[in-house]
Amino acid sequence: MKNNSNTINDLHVKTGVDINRCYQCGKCTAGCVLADEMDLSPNYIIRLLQTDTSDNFDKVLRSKAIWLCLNCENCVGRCPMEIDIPKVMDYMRELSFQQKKQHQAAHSIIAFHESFLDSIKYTGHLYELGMIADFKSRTFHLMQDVKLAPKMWLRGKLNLLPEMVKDIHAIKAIFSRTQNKRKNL
Amino acid sequence: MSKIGVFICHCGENISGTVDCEKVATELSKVEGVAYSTDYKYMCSDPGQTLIKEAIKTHHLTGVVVGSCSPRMHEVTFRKACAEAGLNPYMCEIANLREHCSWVHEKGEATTEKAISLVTMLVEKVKKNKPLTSIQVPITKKALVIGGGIAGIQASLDIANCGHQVILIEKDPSIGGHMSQLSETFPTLDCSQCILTPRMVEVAQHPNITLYTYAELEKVEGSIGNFQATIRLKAKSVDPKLCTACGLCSSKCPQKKIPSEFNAGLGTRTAIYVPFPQAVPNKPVIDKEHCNYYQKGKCQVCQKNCPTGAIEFDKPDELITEAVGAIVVTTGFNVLGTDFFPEYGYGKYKDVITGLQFERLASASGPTLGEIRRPSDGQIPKKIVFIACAGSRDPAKGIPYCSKICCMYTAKHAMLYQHKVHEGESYVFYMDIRAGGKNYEEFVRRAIEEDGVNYVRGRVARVYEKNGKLIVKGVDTLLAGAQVEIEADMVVLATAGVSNQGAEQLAQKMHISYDPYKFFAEAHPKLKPVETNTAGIFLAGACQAPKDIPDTVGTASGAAVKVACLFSQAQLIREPLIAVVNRSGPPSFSTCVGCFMCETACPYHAIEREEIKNRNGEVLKVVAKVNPGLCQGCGTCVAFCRSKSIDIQGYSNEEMYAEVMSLFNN
Amino acid sequence: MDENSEFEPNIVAFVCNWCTYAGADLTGTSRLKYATNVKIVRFPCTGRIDFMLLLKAFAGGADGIIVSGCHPNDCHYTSGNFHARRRWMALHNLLELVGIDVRRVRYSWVSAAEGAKWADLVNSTVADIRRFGPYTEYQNVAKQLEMEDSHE
Amino acid sequence: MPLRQYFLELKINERIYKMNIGFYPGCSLKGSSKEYNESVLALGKALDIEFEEIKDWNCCGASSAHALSKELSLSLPARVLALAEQQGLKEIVVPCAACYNRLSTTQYELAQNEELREEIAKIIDMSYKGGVKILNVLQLLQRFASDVIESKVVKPFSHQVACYYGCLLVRPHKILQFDQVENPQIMDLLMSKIGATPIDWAFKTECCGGGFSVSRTDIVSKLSGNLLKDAVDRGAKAIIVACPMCHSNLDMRRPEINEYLNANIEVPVLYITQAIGLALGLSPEALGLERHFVPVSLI
Repeated sequence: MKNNSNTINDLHVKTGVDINRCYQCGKCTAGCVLADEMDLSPNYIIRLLQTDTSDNFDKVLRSKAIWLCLNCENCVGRCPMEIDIPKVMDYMRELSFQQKKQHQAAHSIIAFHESFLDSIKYTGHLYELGMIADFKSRTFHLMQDVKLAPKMWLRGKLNLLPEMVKDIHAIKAIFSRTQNKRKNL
Repeated sequence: MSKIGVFICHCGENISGTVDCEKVATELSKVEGVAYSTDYKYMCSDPGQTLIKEAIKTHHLTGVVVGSCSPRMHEVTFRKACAEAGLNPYMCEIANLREHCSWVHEKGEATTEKAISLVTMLVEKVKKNKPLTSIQVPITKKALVIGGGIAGIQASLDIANCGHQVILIEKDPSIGGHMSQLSETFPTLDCSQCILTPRMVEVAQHPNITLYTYAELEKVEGSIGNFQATIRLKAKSVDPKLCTACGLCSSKCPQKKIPSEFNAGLGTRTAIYVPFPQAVPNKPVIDKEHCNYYQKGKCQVCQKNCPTGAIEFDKPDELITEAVGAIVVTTGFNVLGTDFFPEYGYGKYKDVITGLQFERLASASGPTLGEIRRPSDGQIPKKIVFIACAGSRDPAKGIPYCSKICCMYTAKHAMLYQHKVHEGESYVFYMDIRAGGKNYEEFVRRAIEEDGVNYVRGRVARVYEKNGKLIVKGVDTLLAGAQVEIEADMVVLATAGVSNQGAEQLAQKMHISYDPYKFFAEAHPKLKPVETNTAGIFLAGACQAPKDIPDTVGTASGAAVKVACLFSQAQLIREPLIAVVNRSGPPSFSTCVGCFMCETACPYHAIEREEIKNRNGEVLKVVAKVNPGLCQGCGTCVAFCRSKSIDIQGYSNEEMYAEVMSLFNN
Repeated sequence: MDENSEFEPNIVAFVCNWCTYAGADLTGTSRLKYATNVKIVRFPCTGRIDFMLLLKAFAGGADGIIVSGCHPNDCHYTSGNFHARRRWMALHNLLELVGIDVRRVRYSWVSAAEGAKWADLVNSTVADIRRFGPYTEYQNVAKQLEMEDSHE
Repeated sequence: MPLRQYFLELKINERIYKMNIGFYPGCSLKGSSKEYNESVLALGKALDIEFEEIKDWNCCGASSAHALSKELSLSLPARVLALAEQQGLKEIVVPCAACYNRLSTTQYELAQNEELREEIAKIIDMSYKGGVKILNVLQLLQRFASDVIESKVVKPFSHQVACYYGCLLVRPHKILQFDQVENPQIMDLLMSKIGATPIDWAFKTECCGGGFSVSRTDIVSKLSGNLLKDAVDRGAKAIIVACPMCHSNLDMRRPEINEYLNANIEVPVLYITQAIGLALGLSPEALGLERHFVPVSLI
């Protein structure tokens, strides 16, 4: 069941993380703030990857857990083997996104990331109002936070117009040069 | 002119099956310097050996080459036979015609040709061989044992019971070591002190044992059979001859809040103290670092109260030198602190304790007299969590190795807790249960099945306090990574066993090797488990690696046997296959230029410096000299020597060149 | 090369007494077969091996050399094999610089339990050296030097 | 003597750069966390620290870029760092914990891997040698003000406070090398200097839910709620933070949190710069306190 395109060897080369060091003590999961929300616990994800079979690799790519990871780094900070799980999560998210294998429940999370990055792409900054609008249109969460925005506005926390980076071409160039890695953006 | 005898063995059919032995013998007889050459069915048999002996006598042979099985089999046999016929045994060499030739090649011309080459090589070597005599070293039949834990106690008693003198030194005021701190022992649950204290008393009373407590090794000189050990007897400030151990001094000492080492910090002691009631010797010492008099210059309350006037302040340490023939190192181990695990809250929360502290809580001689009570408020914990591998198998923060004893002592702790607190709940977070050992697995199963200890497979991420409870956040990896949160009253960390403080310095004093974790290294991990690479120095117990009591006692007796073996000989006889530095007459006295590359290369510190003086006593030069008692004959120095002044007997440059070059002379 | 297929190289093995010599004994005890071209010279330790001996052997007509001892950290004498390895690493470059074909020296570790590994080592070395052909370059140079020496 | 001259100049330079420290506000401080920006600048003024903003800076990509593209997540901060270097800044202070984390991570990754550094240089079309030191706001305060704050206090902030560091300030320790991972102390120390009593609590470095504020508000309510409850249970009268994400989750998401906890927690959340500013006598307006959702009733 070995698959040449997605292997833990690639993962090792691209992230520098050697998951074969993991001996499944579970300390990562024990301290994870979101483990109870995840469909696969962090240590289980590492175990699935350790098997190095395409089925299990795919299982991780299609999991909800990789999208729930907040990169709070609790796990790696306490890991006796210093396995950088957040880095593994980033790598798996990127692959999952490229291969369109995102878990359905991750839709709003990914939509947020896309809106966030779009905002940077076009203004160079995070343009919060624009981003929220974009997010709503992506998720159809039209009624979300309708009460929040006016309050923010009242407190001067919401800029109506985006503040633009002057050298916006530089930003666009960065996006286009990293584009091939992100076909969907 | 050499007269070499060549003897080719058929080894039944083992050699002659593929090698034409007759042809080998015939061809060899043509080699220059070969005076006699023959073949025979079994050279190692009595008639075969007689054949060699007769030939040596009849043909006045100066050297013998036997073409037979591996020298690792019969070199000793044939050399002995040669010696019996009056030939120096080191003039006999074995050509390996069986393992290296007949057994590994097919029958044929090439195989016979190779056999001829192999024998010829050794004929050329034997021509250059020199007669050698064994080295004899006198032995001082007295042993030094360093460390008075169970390993040192056992080794001392075993050696002493063999009839040899023993000096046992212990750095603390009493012998007993870690074992005296333990409550019960696995897997039998017998009381540690009950089985240990008789041994301690035996040591004190044994006519062959001289016990120095509060003593440390200062330095060691010399070599196997003849060490000179300098020992520092730290000033005890109490004259043991006058002291009657009435205890009045301790009860009057104003310094009462010193954390007791014996109770692993859970109790206190005074500055003048006996570490524990069963201490041997049972006489107090003054801990200068905490004594008011030594620190501030006044107090002397103990002196005023001592009815026999035994207190003697300001007496200096004493240095004594003892001649010993062997040394046994039994300095034991230490328990790792857990400050590097901030997530477990050790040091921050009083009720997070180490395994050793739990031993003291469970021990009848401990601060709670054997009741399990938590340090913060003295309450009996209703729920207790044991965390295994708190430091072990943790390359990131602790140590990478497994401390071996923790699985068992954690099972024991949980069991003791359940026995003492019947309604209590205990949890053990573990990664693997390593219970290899006689009755060990059964013991762990008993904890789980009979005593109802909850074993949870997973590690703990953190421990924090909330409303007087310790919240333990762990995981059960067997439930697909379900988080487990336990509100515990007490948490016990199975802290790792590490090398003792000062192990490195001690090893350097004695020139014994140690591993990256500062545990002492045995000469061979399997076949020489109690020897060091320095001849005459032996190891036992947890100074080698964390060990349980049975293993510790086993190695201690093992080391004692090694010492007894050594002492059973009238003199130490060693093979003369050691390095020598050439010496000549004036004006050079030696070609050695004194670069001492050999000294840096030698793993045994066998290279000494010798001054060559003229008649007026002026130093002409300093040259290397090999200590024959230390040299093990590896020959690394020979390859390092730039001026070819050092050579190794039995594998000398001349001999090896002759052997190799014989391959190309035709 | 066809002309070399019949070529039987002359190979010397310098081995330590404790690991590789015993490993080669095990090859025999296990009756594993290997080529007859290699002759073993027993040393107490690879640390003892003076690498001048290698040059001497090449000068004498050796086509290949095996040096083998205990695995790292298994040395009977603690560190002799490390000294040997370090010496070999230093010498390796030097030999290459002066034009000696370093492929003809095989440096290996064979333990007392690796009888099969010894057979493999011998067979693969013999196959390699057979492929490289007879080694005469250094021999010729050495002879030349000797002659020049004797003229002076 | 030229050598002496050289050292003299060196000293002068040092003084100049000490006064002028680079400043990277980041997007949050320009938008939803304006009060953080205001209070940092106001406090800087009060403590004679002059900031020089990085010109034409861009967003660091924060919590989103690394989830979708490693290269993008390194390129965006790399441009910021390269701009700072171009501008001659030796040190930059980054008040936003998320930006601090991303910039530091990028700095570390690029320093570790030359190949990667070249690749990123091509993407941003700028070179970055790696010479800019990145400071978070606590490091800035510790460095420039720990000895003067005490003497400048006019209105001691005498409340029990829970110092909340969150995850981004202290982890990964290998990269950030800031304070103790499990039990950081610097914020506690600074707060005690202005008269506050920091409490010992259990969630100092636990995650608040970070970037899930919009996409998974339920998770934020839960994580932030748990930690807020622990702080309040242990007697905290204010939560002190140094991260805009922590602040907005604990402050703006308070209704959702209270709903989750089925409680009515009214404890205010202050940036450390606001708390110190108040103690130094700065006006609530200058510190942007009126922008909070949960009213700061302590004044």
